[in-house]
Order: sequence, then structure tokens, then C-alpha cells
Amino acid sequence: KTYRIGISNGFVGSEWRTQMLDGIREVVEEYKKAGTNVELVIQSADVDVQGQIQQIRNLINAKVDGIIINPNSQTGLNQVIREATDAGIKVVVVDQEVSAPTAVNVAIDQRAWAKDKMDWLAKALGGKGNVVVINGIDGHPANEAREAGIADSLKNYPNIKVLNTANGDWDHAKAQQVLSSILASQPNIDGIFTQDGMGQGVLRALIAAKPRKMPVVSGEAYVGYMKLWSEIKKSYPDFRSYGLANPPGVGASGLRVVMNLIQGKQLKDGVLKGPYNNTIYVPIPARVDDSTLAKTLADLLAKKKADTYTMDGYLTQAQANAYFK
Amino acid sequence: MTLLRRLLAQPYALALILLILGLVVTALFQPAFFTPRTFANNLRTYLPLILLAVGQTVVVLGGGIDLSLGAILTLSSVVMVQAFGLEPDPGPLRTFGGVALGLLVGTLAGAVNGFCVAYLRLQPIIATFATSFIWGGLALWVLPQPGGNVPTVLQDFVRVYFLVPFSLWAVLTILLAWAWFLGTRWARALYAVGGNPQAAFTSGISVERTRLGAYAAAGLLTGLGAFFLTADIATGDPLIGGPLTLASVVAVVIGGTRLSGGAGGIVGSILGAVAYYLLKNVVALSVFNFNLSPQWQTLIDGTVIVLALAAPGLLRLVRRQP
Amino acid sequence: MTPPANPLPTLLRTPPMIAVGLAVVLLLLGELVRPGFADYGQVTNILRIAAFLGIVAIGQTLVILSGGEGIDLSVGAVVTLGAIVIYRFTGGSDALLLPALLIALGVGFLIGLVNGVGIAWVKIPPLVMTLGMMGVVKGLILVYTGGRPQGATPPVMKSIISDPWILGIPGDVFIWVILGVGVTLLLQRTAYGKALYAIGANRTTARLSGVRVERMLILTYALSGMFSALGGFVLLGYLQNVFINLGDPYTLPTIAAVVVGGTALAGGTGGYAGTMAGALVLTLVSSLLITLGLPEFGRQITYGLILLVLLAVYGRERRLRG
Amino acid sequence: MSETLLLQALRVSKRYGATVALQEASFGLRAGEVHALLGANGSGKSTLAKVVAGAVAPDGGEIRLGGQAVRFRSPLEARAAGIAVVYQELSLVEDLSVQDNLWLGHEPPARFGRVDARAARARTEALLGLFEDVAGPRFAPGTPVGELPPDERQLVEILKAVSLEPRVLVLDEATASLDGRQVDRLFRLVGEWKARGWGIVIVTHRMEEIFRVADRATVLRNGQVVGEVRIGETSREELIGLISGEASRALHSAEAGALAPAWRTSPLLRLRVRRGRKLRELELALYAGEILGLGGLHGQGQSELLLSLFGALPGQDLSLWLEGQPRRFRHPSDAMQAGLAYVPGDRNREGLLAARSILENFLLPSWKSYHRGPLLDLGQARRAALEVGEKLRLKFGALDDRVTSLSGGNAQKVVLGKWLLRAPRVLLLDDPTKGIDVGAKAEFYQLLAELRAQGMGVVFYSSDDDELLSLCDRVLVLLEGRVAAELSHAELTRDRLIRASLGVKEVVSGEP
Ligand SMILES: Nc1ncnc2c1ncn2[C@@H]1O[C@H](COP(=O)(O)OP(=O)(O)OP(=O)(O)O)[C@@H](O)[C@H]1O
Ligand SMILES: Nc1ncnc2c1ncn2[C@@H]1O[C@H](COP(=O)(O)OP(=O)(O)OP(=O)(O)O)[C@@H](O)[C@H]1O
Ligand SMILES: [Mg+2]
Ligand SMILES: [Mg+2]
Repeated sequence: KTYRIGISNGFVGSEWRTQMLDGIREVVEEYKKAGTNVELVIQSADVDVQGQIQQIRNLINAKVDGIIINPNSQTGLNQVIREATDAGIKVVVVDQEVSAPTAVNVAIDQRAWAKDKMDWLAKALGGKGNVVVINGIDGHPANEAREAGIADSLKNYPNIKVLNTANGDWDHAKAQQVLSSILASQPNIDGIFTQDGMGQGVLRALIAAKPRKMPVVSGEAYVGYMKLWSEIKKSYPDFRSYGLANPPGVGASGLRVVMNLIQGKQLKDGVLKGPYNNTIYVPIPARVDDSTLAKTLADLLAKKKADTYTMDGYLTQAQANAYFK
Repeated sequence: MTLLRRLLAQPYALALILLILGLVVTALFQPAFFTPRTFANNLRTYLPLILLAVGQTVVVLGGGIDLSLGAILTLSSVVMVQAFGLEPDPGPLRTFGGVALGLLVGTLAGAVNGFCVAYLRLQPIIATFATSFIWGGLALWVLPQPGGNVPTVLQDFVRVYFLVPFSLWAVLTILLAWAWFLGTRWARALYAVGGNPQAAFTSGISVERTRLGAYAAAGLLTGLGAFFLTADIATGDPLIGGPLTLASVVAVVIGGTRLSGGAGGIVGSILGAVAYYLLKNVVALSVFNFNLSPQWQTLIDGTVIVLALAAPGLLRLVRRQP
Repeated sequence: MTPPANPLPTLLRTPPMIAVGLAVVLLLLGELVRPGFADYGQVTNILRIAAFLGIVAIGQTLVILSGGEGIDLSVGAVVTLGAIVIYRFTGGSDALLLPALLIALGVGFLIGLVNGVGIAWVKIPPLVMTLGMMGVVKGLILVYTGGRPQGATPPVMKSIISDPWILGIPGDVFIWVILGVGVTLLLQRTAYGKALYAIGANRTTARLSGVRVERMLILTYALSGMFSALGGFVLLGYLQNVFINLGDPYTLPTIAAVVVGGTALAGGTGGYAGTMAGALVLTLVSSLLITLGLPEFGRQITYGLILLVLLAVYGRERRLRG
Repeated sequence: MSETLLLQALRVSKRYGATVALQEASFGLRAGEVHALLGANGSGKSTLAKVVAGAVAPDGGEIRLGGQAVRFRSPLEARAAGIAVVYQELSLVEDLSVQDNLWLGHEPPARFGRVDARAARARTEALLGLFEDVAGPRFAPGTPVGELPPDERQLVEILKAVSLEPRVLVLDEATASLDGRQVDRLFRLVGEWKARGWGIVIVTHRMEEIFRVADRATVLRNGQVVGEVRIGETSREELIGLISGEASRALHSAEAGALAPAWRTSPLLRLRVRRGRKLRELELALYAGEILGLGGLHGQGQSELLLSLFGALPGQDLSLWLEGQPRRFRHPSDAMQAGLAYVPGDRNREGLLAARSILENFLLPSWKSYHRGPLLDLGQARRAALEVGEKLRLKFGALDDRVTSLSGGNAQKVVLGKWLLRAPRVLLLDDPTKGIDVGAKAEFYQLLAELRAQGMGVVFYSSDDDELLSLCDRVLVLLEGRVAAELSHAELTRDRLIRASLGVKEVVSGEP
């Protein structure tokens, strides 16, 4: 039997999304080698919520067995997801969590992810200092979860003072400009927390500002970021940074989960967590810090990864099976 | 034959053709599209844009444009969600009060836009761009992150059928209201103000009040759109409306309404909104039917939309040279 | 007729001067609330950020001056495309920068040319033509990059654009000023500029006085595309990095900058000096809002309100009653 | 005489910036009289009319209606008080039908906010009936106003005011684009309205019209009232003296037909139309040093003929020779390069860049000749503009002032002057003296004579028969897109002109 898996990707054009689709294709090949035929039906374009609803309806009409969605809204797709599951289609939502009760979300725990990063930053500052936070887009679920994670962490570090929180819209240019403005009027910044997709803008703003002492930056796990990071280390040897992967491989992990669901396996009790109790939190696969920077970067460059490549990883079949009875 | 000819002479002829084209191609690629359930579901998805496009049409007819309708939709939607509260059945007061409050907020936001344009005489494009920040900011303040709940009565309400799906009734109601409106003095004032504000002024029409009314009506229609959207997705999202703004302008233009005001109507915009979605869908379907790389979809999409927008002009070029 | 007794006050009352005055007030206000806001470093920083907006707004200024509801919503997408073309084509090689820049400018010019043809010949309203083109260009970018913008920034771009030339002022500010002088000369002291104002003021008169209106329009939109691509070049020098939505945040603010600078959206009056001042004012406002550390919703609402006030100060339309 | 006046304007003032449009201007209108407002261009007639109509807020002064002081905050209030105005700039919405335009703002109401379409229709037809036989077949309730020719639009505008059944009717140059028969009809109706007790204010520059309909006249000069006269007790000369402030001078100073017929040998410009918009088979030859008049009723193809000559109406089937060489003008700039110049009939819509300066309006067609290197030599351009301004006796503040700061007649001089900068060989004029006061007209005629003496060829359409009679060396009378008659200067009489216009065969001397 050939399994047909629909993919609804509501935004294209970032390396992250391309990596996500590549990961899914890799796992498809893996299934094929193991004798399970999987056919992908990809709907991938820059669309709004209505457009994505249409994409998913097309997949329902194409009578796929399962659908993997990277959603454009946390709540806007609930109705169409219900249509899909009513039609007997298994729906897995990756990267971000949706509230639809009949879907299974496969994502990293964004809140824990942000707490991990802020914890690292606080420790690197010895538990005290002035910090600037550059967030993504207000009102966006991942952003809200991450803000909560930051707050979780800061509860344990009362001497860390957040001087300013600004939004960089997950856009390097915006982040660079926003931070430039802050740097110009705030001379005493010890640390900077940034979400991913903005780290390079943050570093360039720092480079341009030429501070006497570089703040500690909790950054991102992109090749381009690591390049800049090692660059800065040349002139500021005690510059410290940290990158935590937000893996595009959640797509591939999602494929394994949806395949298991299609094959009739049942999730173990207690696997589903999260605000809507419908999320499988997959482990964060990779991180990089000052001690591992040189080697990590060398490895990635040896694989000819572009600046826009981010550190990645996805569930193995065994790991995926472990969620199921 | 004469009926056909008269139809083709209408400003919305093009939207109609595109719509039929979209339906035919969809029927070829995806017969399942026309099962009553899918069809009804799709119409419900289209309804918010249809309402926004109708609202945009009213503003455009009066010589303006409103780039904040998407933000108003969001604001109105999150206000409703917050008013409903979290219980699945909050009782009639909160349910209907919430809807009324959302509609009121939409209307007020539209009226503020109208005030800026009509009384402060700010240039519409840029003034409504500015107010879109205000409505968007307020929406974030009302509902900082997606969530909330919509009473089940309302969710069920937008899914009912009385022989035909609810959304069709909604559209029919709007068309009837429009037909009545066209016979009124306000309609003449609206078209006159859009066509030649100076002439309207010297004819004793209150240009300011007409413009204000147009914007407020657009706000109300957008509030209705917010209601349908909210009831459909059954929860709130403070970023949901944004992309609908420019789509509403595209729908209006495809529908044959003149962007500089004074000529056109909502029939075209309704057809235009549906045609807009159908065309996008046809492109999406072709991409996977012909195994094109998904990267092409955005390009083809964009090209199709440009051609649809160009079509009235091309048609005019052809018509003018006999 | 008696000549004005003292020419200085009238000069001070011109829109660019009002905007410059506003900029100074904002700067002082910032210094008052946040000491350090008016520091040399911060001022140069604001200048450089204003430079991007200002450079991208060159094309927007020309297009708006050309009248007929002229507007270019594709500037943001073309900025991105220009940056990506240079990024990919040079692959980081300084030697290839010049040809890459020329290619990028050429591509921008061509895209603008298509806009111009659609607007001048097919008579598509500029708003929707360029909106459609925005979609097409985004599609082109995706097809061109395959979803992975690979390449690198030539190191020399950093020294030209990001590094200070003299007095700690970065290169892009100088580039902006040079372009500003050039564009102002183009508008005030060339036959092109005179014809541009003429078609903006009255197309029929211009045509009957021998101006080739269609050609002028096509050329102007093409120039807008070219200047947008140039904006992409400068932005790339600052970011040294591309991504798919690079230019998007600039589209609507360029219009705001033009209007705040006193150029009427109706066309035919205004100039680039105003736009430069407008870009400065808008950048100052954003910067001030960031430094104040308001929550996002408050920032958005305040930005919207300030923009409205700026528009009310001198972006207003003529009264209907004399 | 303690008769209460129907309408009174008392010491009304209005300034636009530094310009004084009205300075304590007063006048009174009686019921059942036709009162003319006269004055040179920019003397404040339109502004006074607009103040009365509530369309312009005066800076000072008072309006009294039936002895009561009133304050109109909008045209709506003035209308409600029974004052209807036919504006100089038309106030019609082109996309709306004739009927919707007529009733705009005062539609007959039905229930639920709707318009009583049937009543509106019936009353529209009655109103259109007043002019039916002097208008074309498209002059009907359902026609979009944008599709009507200018004269019929003017009629709609008049009827729109009449539909209000006003007590006071103001006609601001309402006859400017009407032809003779339409004017006759209008004046007959004015007589009827007068008999019904309406007070009628009429603004016109045509002396002949004043003596036909007006009972009294108030003359404005520079915003001030300089005299009020009974028409029956005054003379043409006296009126002109009042208007211009000088003794009357010869109006038509070009000496038509004075040049030797030698120029007849080879035409400067020759045109043969086979078919075109509004034009049918037609031939035209223009000789150097000749003023060729185009006559006929309104809208017989005169404007189209001029536009065709100037390359501004593409898609016509015609051939054109300039000095014997076949030419093809695809765009006005082609014609311009070949030495033609065109002064349009509607200066606000086709002749001026309202938002730009006097300088830029002057130089629009000739910027390219002021290049010094890559940039323009503004100094040289300025000098050239000043020179032409002086030659035309232009009254202006500074070259950099907006062209809208000029009064109508002076603006018209700019429209003409911009072509003089290019020293054209052929001048095409589409009713260039419309709405220009007598003094300015005289200057214009003088200029025309000078240009002719320099060997320029002029094609001149005028809606004013007097101009054709006194200025032209030859007149082609157009009728339905054809030349109905060619009248040489010697043959030109008013009678012949009118007969030819109406298509009365007997005097036809040219080939149709
Ligand atoms: N908007 C304006 N700005 C500046 N000056 C103006 C404006 N409107 C009118 N004027 C000036 O006011 C004066 C009176 O103008 P008005 O148009 O009332 O005269 P008019 O008698 O109607 O002239 P015409 O014979 O041309 O119709 C003129 O000098 C004119 O230049
Ligand atoms: N209601 C109004 N609101 C704003 N501006 C007005 C109004 N009425 C007139 N104006 C201005 O005043 C100027 C002068 O117009 P007006 O009607 O007095 O005659 P004119 O154009 O000077 O004379 P003519 O048309 O006879 O040459 C107009 O161009 C316009 O700019
Ligand atoms: Mg006048
Ligand atoms: Mg006037």
C-alpha cells in the first residue's frame, strides 16, 4: 500500500521551511527503503489563514491518509482540521501548536526553549546585570510562549534587570535597527536575549556600535550567526554567546508520528502535553556554545551549509515509536 | 442573447467570467469541491473577505479607500471573543451583547477613519494606514495572544442550512439591502461624492457626512465579517485580519468598481472576492496536478492576479479599437 | 503686487522645513525623556536608518509626483529582489559587485517598466498594478532562490555602506545625501523633472503641451523600480545578509515619508527634500518609541496617533468651501 | 422708493491670501428683474455670485433676503432659501445620469428613504422639454452626463438650478458654451421666469447679451462696485468705460483681409479628412499670414478639427501636408516639433497646470530648449518668460506664484504665451477669448494681428460671431463635421454666417 501524506505549508521562502520539507523528504526515502511507500502531496505557498484552509481542503479532497500542517494561525484552522479528522484523516501539526483537539501537535516546547536560553544568559552574567530582550511578533503564539519562558527563567534570577523589551518581528533588519536605537541610548547593557531569526541583525548592530565590552548574547544556531560569532571573537576574545536549535526537523518528526497514527497505533498516556493537552514535545536536538563553536561551525561548513542553514535534527523511528503503545 | 449582452456590459462582467472560469477548472481538477458540504464550508471561509470587499466597495465608491479594514476585523473579533468569556454557553446576554459590542466597535473604528478622512481631510490611503496601527494595537491590548472561546450557539448558527448554506443567505441579505440602498438618496449622494466631490458639495450634499457614513458602514460590514470569522474558527487571534485588507482591494478592482470612486457596485466585489479565492485555488491545484515545484506557486499566483487585474484594462483596449 | 517683505518665514513654512523642525523637536523630546537620545552616536544611527527608508522612498516620491493616484506598492519586494540578486550573483566576490549592481538595477528597472506599461497603456490603477506586481516579484524571488537565498555579501560593500567615512558617519548617509542632491536636481533642473510635475498636475494639459505622458509614466515607474533595487543594495550593505521579507517593512512607510514630507498624493506638488525630512521624522518617532520601552500595543497605538497628527499638520486636502 | 429688495449683498469682502477678490461690494436684486454683474477678469463677479450662493464664506459683509439678514453656511442653506446658481465651473457628476444630476441633493422623496423615481422622471422630462429642440438626441434623462457635449452639459446645469424653482437664479457665464439658438431659447425662458417674479442675476462678458436681457447692471472693478446702471439708460460705450475704467477703445483692431493675395499660391498647411471622430469628408488649406476662422453652431466638429491638426486625436483617417510635405502627427509633440501650437478651449482642464507656477506653465512646451549641459538654465528660462509676459501685458505677482493666483483672463494669456516662446508657424485656437474681459480681448486681437503680420497662419474657432466677422480673412462654416460654406472676408456678413451655420443652402460658396 502507498500512503499519501498531504503537507500544508503556509509560508515558503525561508531556509527554515525548505529545510523542513527536505527533512520530510529524507524520512520518506527512509520509509521507502524499509518497504513502506509514502507519497507526498505538497501544498506550499505564502498564503493567509483562508488560503491555508483552502490548501487543507484540497488535501482532504485529494483523499490523503494524513496531513502535516505548519499552521499560519493557532486557532484559525480549527474548523478545517475538524473537517479533515471527520473525514478520517490523521492530522499532525508541526512547529507551532494549534488548539484543535483532534490534531496532534509535534513541536519543541517553545517555553522551555526560551527558558533554557535565558537560563544560559543569566548564568553567563553570573546572575546579575542589565539585559535587553529582542522578541518576535507580539500576539504570535510562539512569541507568547517564549515570553512566558523568559519570565519563568527570570523568576530565578532577581538581579537580572530587563532594561528594554522590543520587537524585531523575526526579521534581521528590523532587529538590527531596533537594537541600534537601544544601544545608542542605553550605554550599560550586559546581555542581550534574542529569539532566532534575528541573531545576525543583533550581532551586526553590536559590531557597528563598537562597544568597549561586548554584551553576552543568547543567540541562534544558524551558520551565518556562528560565522559572525567567531568573527567577533577575533576582536573580543571574551565575547560569549549561545545558540539553541529551533529544529526544522519537527516536520520529519511529524511525519513519523502521523505514519504511526495512520498505521493505527495508539499514543501512550501522558505523552500529550501543552496548553491544549494535544502536543508531543520533541527534544531540542542541538545547541552550540563557545566551547563547541569552532568544531560545530567547521563541520557545518565542511558540509557546505549556507549561512541560512540552522542546526537541525529529528526523531528516529525508535524515538517516535516510544511515544506509542 | 440580449441578456448575455447586457450581462457582458455590466462592470462586473469580468468578475463573472473569472468566477465561471475558476469554477470550470476547479470542477475538472477537483470534482469533490462541489459536494454540498465542501461547497458550504468553502463559502463560509470566503464570507469574511466578501464582507470586507463589500465594505471596501462602499468606501471606494465614495472616493476613499480603507487600508485598516483587516485591523478593524481583528479588533472587532477579539472584542467579541473577550466579551463572550470562556464558558461554552455564556447565556444570551453575553452572547448577543458580545456580538453587538463587536459590531459597535467595528462601526466606531470605521467612523473614526471616516472622521479623519472627511472632517480632518487627511488623505485616505495614508490616514487609514496610520489608524491600522491603532486598531491593531488595540486588538493586541484586548487579546494579547490567540485564544478565547465562542459560544456554541453562534458556532452552530453560521453552519445552519435553510435549504442552502447560511453563507449564501448572508450574501443574499446583503444583496437585498444593497438593492434597497440603490433606490435611496444616500446612494446618489455616495456616488456623487465619489464621482465629483466639488459638484456634490455645490449640489448641497454634505460630502463630509456621506464620507463618514461610508467609512462607518464599511466598519459595520467588517464587524459582520469579524462575527462570521470568529464564529467559524470558534476562537480569537489578534493577528488574523491583516492579509485580508489588500485582498479586499483586489476583489473590489476585479469586481469592476473604479478605484477612484463614483462607479461600480458590490455585486462585482462579491463575485470578485469569490473569483479571487477560486483563482488561487486553481493555481494551487494545478501546481500539484502538474507536479510543479511549489516555489512556482507564488509566481503563478501573482501573475494570475495581475492578469485578472489587467483584464478590465485589456478589455477596454480591445473594445475601444473596433 | 508687493513682494513678501522677508523671504525667510515663507522658506521656513515649506513642508520640508516643517518636517526638519519636527525632527529637531522630536530629538529634543527624546533627550528630555531619555538622556542620551540626542547623543552623536544615536543621531548618526538614526540618520543611517532613515537613509534606508529615504533611499527606498526616492522611487515612491517620483511615482507619487507623477499623479493619477500614482503609488508603488512593489518597492519592498523589489528591494528584496535587488539585494538577493547582488547576494547571489557576487557570491561574496568584490570583483563581481559592479556587474551585479548593474544587473540588480536593470532587473529593478525592468520590473518598474512592466508596472509602468500596465499603468500607462493598460490603464490599471497604480495601486492594484503594483500590488499585483508585489506578488509576482515575491514569486520571482522564490523561483530564483528555490527557497534558499544562497550567496554572500562582497566585503567591500561593508566598507562602502556600513563603515564610517568621516566623523563617524557611515557611508550610507553620504550616499543618501548625494542621491538626495541628485534627485532634487533631477526634479528641479531637468526637462524630465519639469515634465514629471506637469503630468502630475494635469495630464491633459501636459499632453497638449507636447509631453509624452505614457512614456513619462513608464519611465517613472521604471526609475522607481531601479531606485528600489538600489535601496536593496544599500540595505544589503548594512545587513550583509538577505532573507525573503527583507524589504517588506519599507513599502507603506515610504508612502508615509513622502506624505509627511509634504508631497500630495494627488501628484504635481512636492519634492524629494520633503521626503528626506519625512523619513527622518518617521525614523525618529519609531526610535523614540523603542527607547521609551512601551509595550508593543502601546507602541503601535502611539505610532498610529503620531502619524495621524503629522498628517493633520500638513498632509491635508483642500477645503471644498472657499 | 421703499420697495424691499429680493436679495441684497451689503459691503461684502473676500480675500484670498494677499489678493482682494471683493471689497465692500454691494448690489440689490428686485423680484422680476434681470440684473447683470459686469466686470473685467478677476473683478470678483464669480466670487460675489458664490458668496450669495453660500459656496464661499465672505470675510465680511451681509446678505439680506427679502430684507432679512441671512448667513449661509453651505450651498444647501442658500438653496433652501430659494437661491439657485449656475456655476461657471460646472457642478455635474459625469457618471450619474442627466436625471440623477438634475435632482442631486433634492430628490423627490418616497417612503423608507427611497427616491420617488417616477416623479423624478416625469419632472425631468418636463424640464428637458424646454431645450429639447435645440439639443441633440442624447439629451435624455438616462444619458450619463459624461457622454454629453459641453453645450448640453451647460443646459443640464441650468436646468438643475431651475429644478429648484428658485426665487433667485444666478447665471455665471452660463451662455459661454451655448450656441446662438440655445442662447435665444435660454433668454426666452429667462423672460418667462422673470414674469413669474424670479430675480435673475446674470454674469457675462458679451455686451450684446446684456442689452438683450438685462434690466440693470452692477459693474465691478478690482472687487469694488464702480457703478449701477439701468440698461435702458446706458450705452455700450458707457458700460465698457465703466468696466475697463478707461474710455472705450476700438475692440477689433486686427485689420482683416488687408494682406495681398500673393500668399494664396501655396498653402502653409493642408488637411484632407476622410473620416474621423465627429468629422466627415473635409478639406482645409491654411496660408501663411492668414487668419482662418472656423464657424458654425457648437459641436459641429470644430474642436475635433483643431485637435486633429495638432495630432491629439489619434485614429482618424486623414492626410496632412505642411509646406507641401506629407506629415503624420501621432502625438501633439510631433505637431509641436513641426511648428504648430494649440490653445485649448477649456483652459482649466486642458491649458493650465493649476498646481504649478506661472513660470512652469509658460515653459512647459519648451523646457528642452533651455538646457545647459545636463541641467536646465533656469535664469535664461526666467528671462524668456518675463519677456513674453511683458509682451502680453500679463498682470502677475511673481513668476514663481501659482498660476491659479491669476484671474481668468491673465491665465488665458499664459496659455497662449507658452506657445509664443516656441515661435510657432501655425497657431490653432479653440475659442480662446471665452470668458475674457473686453480689455484683454482687445489686447489679444492686437497680438493676433502682429503674429499674422509676421507670417504666422492662424486657425481660429470662436463661438462669438463678432470675432469671426471682424478678425478673419476667411471663414469655414462647419456643419455636422463638414464644411458647409467657405466665406472670404469680402463675403462675410452676419447674415451669411448664420444662414450657413443653420445649413441654409442659398449662400453656400464652398464645396460641402
Ligand atoms: N483661490 C484664489 N487664490 C488667489 N486669488 C484668487 C483666488 N480666487 C480668485 N482670486 C483672485 O480674486 C480676484 C477676483 O476673482 P473672480 O474670479 O471673482 O473674478 P471674476 O470677475 O469672476 O473674473 P472672471 O471674469 O475671470 O470670471 C482675481 O484677482 C483673482 O485672481
Ligand atoms: N468653494 C471653493 N472652495 C475652494 N476654493 C474655491 C472655491 N470657489 C472658488 N475657489 C477658488 O477660487 C479660484 C477662483 O475661482 P473663481 O470661480 O472666482 O473664478 P476664476 O477662475 O478666477 O475666473 P474665470 O473662471 O472667469 O476665469 C478657483 O480656481 C478656486 O481655486
Ligand atoms: Mg467669473
Ligand atoms: Mg472668476
